[in-house]
Amino acid sequence: MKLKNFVHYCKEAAQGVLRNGWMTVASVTVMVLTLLMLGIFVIINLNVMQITEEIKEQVELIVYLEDEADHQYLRQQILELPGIARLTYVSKEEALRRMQEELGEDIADALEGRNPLPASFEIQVHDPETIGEVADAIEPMAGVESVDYGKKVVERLFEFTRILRLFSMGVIAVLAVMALFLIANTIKLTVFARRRQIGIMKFVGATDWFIRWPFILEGIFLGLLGALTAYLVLFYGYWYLYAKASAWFYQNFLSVKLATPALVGRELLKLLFALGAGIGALGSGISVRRFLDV
Amino acid sequence: MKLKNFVHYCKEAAQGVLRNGWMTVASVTVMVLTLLMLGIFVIINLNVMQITEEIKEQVELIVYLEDEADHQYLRQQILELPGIARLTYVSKEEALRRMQEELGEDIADALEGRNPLPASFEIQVHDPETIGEVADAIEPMAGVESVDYGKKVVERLFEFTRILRLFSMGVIAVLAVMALFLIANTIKLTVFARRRQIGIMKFVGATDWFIRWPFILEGIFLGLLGALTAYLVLFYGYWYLYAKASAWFYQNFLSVKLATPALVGRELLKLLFALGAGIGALGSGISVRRFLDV
Amino acid sequence: MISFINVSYAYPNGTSALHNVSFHIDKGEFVFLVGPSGAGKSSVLKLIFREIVANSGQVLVLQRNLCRLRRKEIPYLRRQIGVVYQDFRLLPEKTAAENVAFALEVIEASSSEIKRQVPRVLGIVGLKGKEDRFPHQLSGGEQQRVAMARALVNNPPLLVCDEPTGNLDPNTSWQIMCLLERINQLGTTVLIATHDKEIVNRMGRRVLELNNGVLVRDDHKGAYTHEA
Amino acid sequence: MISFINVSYAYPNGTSALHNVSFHIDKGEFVFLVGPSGAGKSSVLKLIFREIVANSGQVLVLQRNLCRLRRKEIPYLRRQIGVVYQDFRLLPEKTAAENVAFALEVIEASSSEIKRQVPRVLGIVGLKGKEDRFPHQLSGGEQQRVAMARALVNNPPLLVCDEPTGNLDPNTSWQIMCLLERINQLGTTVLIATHDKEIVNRMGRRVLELNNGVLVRDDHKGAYTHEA
Ligand SMILES: Nc1ncnc2c1ncn2[C@@H]1O[C@H](COP(=O)(O)OP(=O)(O)OP(=O)(O)O)[C@@H](O)[C@H]1O
Ligand SMILES: Nc1ncnc2c1ncn2[C@@H]1O[C@H](COP(=O)(O)OP(=O)(O)OP(=O)(O)O)[C@@H](O)[C@H]1O
Ligand SMILES: [Mg+2]
Ligand SMILES: [Mg+2]
Repeated sequence: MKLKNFVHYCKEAAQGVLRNGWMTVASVTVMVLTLLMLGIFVIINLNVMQITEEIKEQVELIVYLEDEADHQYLRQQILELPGIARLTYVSKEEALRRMQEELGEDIADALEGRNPLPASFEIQVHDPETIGEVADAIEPMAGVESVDYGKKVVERLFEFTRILRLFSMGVIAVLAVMALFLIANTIKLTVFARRRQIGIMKFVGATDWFIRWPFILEGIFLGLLGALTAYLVLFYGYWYLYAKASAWFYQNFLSVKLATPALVGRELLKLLFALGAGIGALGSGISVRRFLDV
Repeated sequence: MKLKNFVHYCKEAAQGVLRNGWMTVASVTVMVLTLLMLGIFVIINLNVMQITEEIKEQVELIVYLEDEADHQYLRQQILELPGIARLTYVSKEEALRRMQEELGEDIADALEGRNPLPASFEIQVHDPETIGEVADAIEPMAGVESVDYGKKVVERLFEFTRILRLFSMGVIAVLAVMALFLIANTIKLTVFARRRQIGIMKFVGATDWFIRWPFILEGIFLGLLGALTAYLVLFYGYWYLYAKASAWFYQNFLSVKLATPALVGRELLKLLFALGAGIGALGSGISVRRFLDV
Repeated sequence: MISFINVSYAYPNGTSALHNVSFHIDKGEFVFLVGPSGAGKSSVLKLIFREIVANSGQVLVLQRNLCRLRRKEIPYLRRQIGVVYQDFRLLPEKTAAENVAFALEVIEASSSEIKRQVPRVLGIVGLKGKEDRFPHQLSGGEQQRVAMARALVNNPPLLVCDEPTGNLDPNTSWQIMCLLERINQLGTTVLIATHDKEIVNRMGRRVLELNNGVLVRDDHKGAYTHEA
Repeated sequence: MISFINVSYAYPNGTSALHNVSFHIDKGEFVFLVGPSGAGKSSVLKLIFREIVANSGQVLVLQRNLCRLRRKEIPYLRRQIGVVYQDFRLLPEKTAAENVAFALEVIEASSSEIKRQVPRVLGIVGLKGKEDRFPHQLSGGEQQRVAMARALVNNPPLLVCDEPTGNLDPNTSWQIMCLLERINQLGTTVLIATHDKEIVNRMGRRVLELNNGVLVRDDHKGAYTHEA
């Protein structure tokens, strides 16, 4: 494509956009709305990803110690294992205090000063999925009475979050494909409205690509315009909501944080612009083809 | 509208659909995809509604009894309160057995045969939101030591589910409006492609409504076709997924049930057909208007 | 039937098309409107079927003052005027027969009436056998005759033709003219904008000549050019 | 330049438009194609610029066998043929000047060339001052002259005009004809399908007559009708 032609194509594309003002508005609107719908899903999806990840992070491994164990030495041993993120020691006294808090003074009275509860380590690992392996490595250590991480509950939680993530990704994929076809079909309609003109250009001796390029550029432009609009609405909308809601959410829901606007912005940017401009260009290029055969 | 005219309008609408085959396909595709996107959200929303409702149902009120209380009489008294769904008696022995199970034999040994735990009633109410009132009504009764329903946790849960529901409804509302504009804009484009014809009809002496009715009928038809297609895909898709996933879901996630296909089907039917046919008709009618002024 | 009183018109882009045009056409007249390309012939016709509205002056058509005509009444005016448009204005998605039938459908003619009239007028303009063709499947002259058929089909009291023989050979043109003359004899007022010198001269009817938007001649029993 | 050898053509819907048509037009000739409406004139022209392809027989244009022309080569054929279409085929979203310029843009003429040529040809056809009008803002005859300007602008070796004066008054028509004759004298081959009896007779050039898809006459120095 020579520079001169490129200038011509841009000029033609600009004419197409401006002189079909009404149609341009309608098709950009469709594009914006489609990308907004998709974007809303993407935001929800990103938050599902983030929240499930954070919930998983909160999974804990509890190591109960024998009364006579050397907890200093054991701590060192455990910290040498790979992937340990945090380790807290809970003494027998602390354990009793906690039980009293939970069950009331009656129990403590009934125990009459004895303390049957073991001391323990509370451990968090870097990759929650490896918690089972870490537990297996700790169990045989000397001074360890038992290891507990709610195997069944944790496995279920992992299974559940896995399914939730898969589902969420699946929905996004399906929606992205839908958005793709939606935009392509809209572009089709705008090309359809100008099918006669495409024929006339052919009759004046224009080659297929000479006709196609302006439509492709127009498609890219409409796509970018649609993507930009959708991006701005979604990004600033999310930003606003995040500022309002994230603190409340953190307090009220298991200390989980929402996806940050920065992350959401980055992901939306990639997806919306790729979809908008890509489908705009492809949709135009392919739709024009149908009317080139004269 | 006379019957004869109605026949004419239908004939014209049918011609519009058939003779613009390519355009019909493109616009129905847009409509189907839009409604599918919306429908997916609706399904997710219905499940969020259902699941939050069910989680709330699982909220329990625990009434601890004084050791000397007459639990038969108290049960009668409580059951006379409005809105009680289920009441289970947990004796002192049962309570001890449960604690042993949870904390191990060490504790039982340490207690040396004494039982400091109180007997209790576990109560579920019909409308979980009223649990606070029920608790307040039970507390002053003779023989009741204390009443506990995890006030703070339950309030948080209710707050959380309320926000989740509001958010979900909000998203649906926003999406429905978007779908509305999306479909309307697509219809606009199909009308735009035929703007010259509308003018010609006016020049032959057709009144506005004579031109408009076929477009409206066409819009309704395209809308119904789009809605029907989207409905069938969503309903059978959900049915299939439900059959596959609901049992797993029930087992793995807090004994919560998914929304039934029947419920989902009913809701989708209302929404999709109203949107499809309604917007189809309105969109056509309004878009035509713009080209009637000749 | 038609009165123009000091009519001026300029298109929205500022092009002045008619200046101070006045003439009167009685019921039953047969009038040619001639003039060079761009003189304003089509603009006069557009004023008559109210595609455009005069900027100043009065246009009276079929007892209506078109400057005061309400939007709702426009279709009823147009139903009484058969128009052959210079650019045909056929509905591209309808066959020849359907295009003609449409003019009857808008006046809510019975379907038996439609079934009888449509083939009849298509036959008269020489399109028997081409009823089911779409406009793009017809030659230029055939399209023009479909437009003629559509203008005639509901027997309007006023017939307005813009260049109705521009795409027709002299023979067919002459046949169409004879047809218009017959219709005129049955009482229909006919106004024809045309460039066809031969026909205008041969018919020897009233001629209005426009030039540059000004009415320069109004000749009863006139010819295409002043000198002729 | 143009050879038809036993060419027959039927449209996809089955309408047979041409039967066994043969003729030969040399470089530099000036030929009229006449015949009643629906005779097949436009079909002959469509075969020349390859809107349609002959069902049987050979069409040779500008040293190319159009029956074997590859799809990719069609635009390069069309750039060498200036065509005035019966239905004008102007781009509705482009002004008169832009429509004419487009024919130069497709052959990648320099923008200075475009700036010089476009006003010149528009001036020649008498549209000075109307360069920036859109087609719908022009009268029928003006649109036709824009189409003529577009056909002329890149000096094609072959000029094909379908009813180029159908919407023009006799004076303007004659001017256009004189223009075409001048162009012809500079070496361009010209083929004109027309109904304009007077012009054909006055020019006294070669006449091909079609009737019902059959070539019935090929008269060097002919007239519109056989008898004349
Ligand atoms: N829609 C429009 N907008 C602006 N100017 C217009 C429009 N239509 C016509 N004109 C201009 O108005 C003048 C008169 O046009 P009109 O169509 O009445 O001419 P005409 O006599 O019918 O010519 P022709 O014989 O070529 O059809 C011309 O100069 C033309 O350029
Ligand atoms: N696209 C088409 N499909 C089917 N039939 C067609 C098509 N175009 C033209 N015809 C038919 O082919 C025949 C020849 O048409 P053509 O356009 O060549 O006539 P013409 O000589 O140019 O007539 P006119 O002077 O009226 O323009 C006519 O009978 C016409 O009805
Ligand atoms: Mg005119
Ligand atoms: Mg023709």
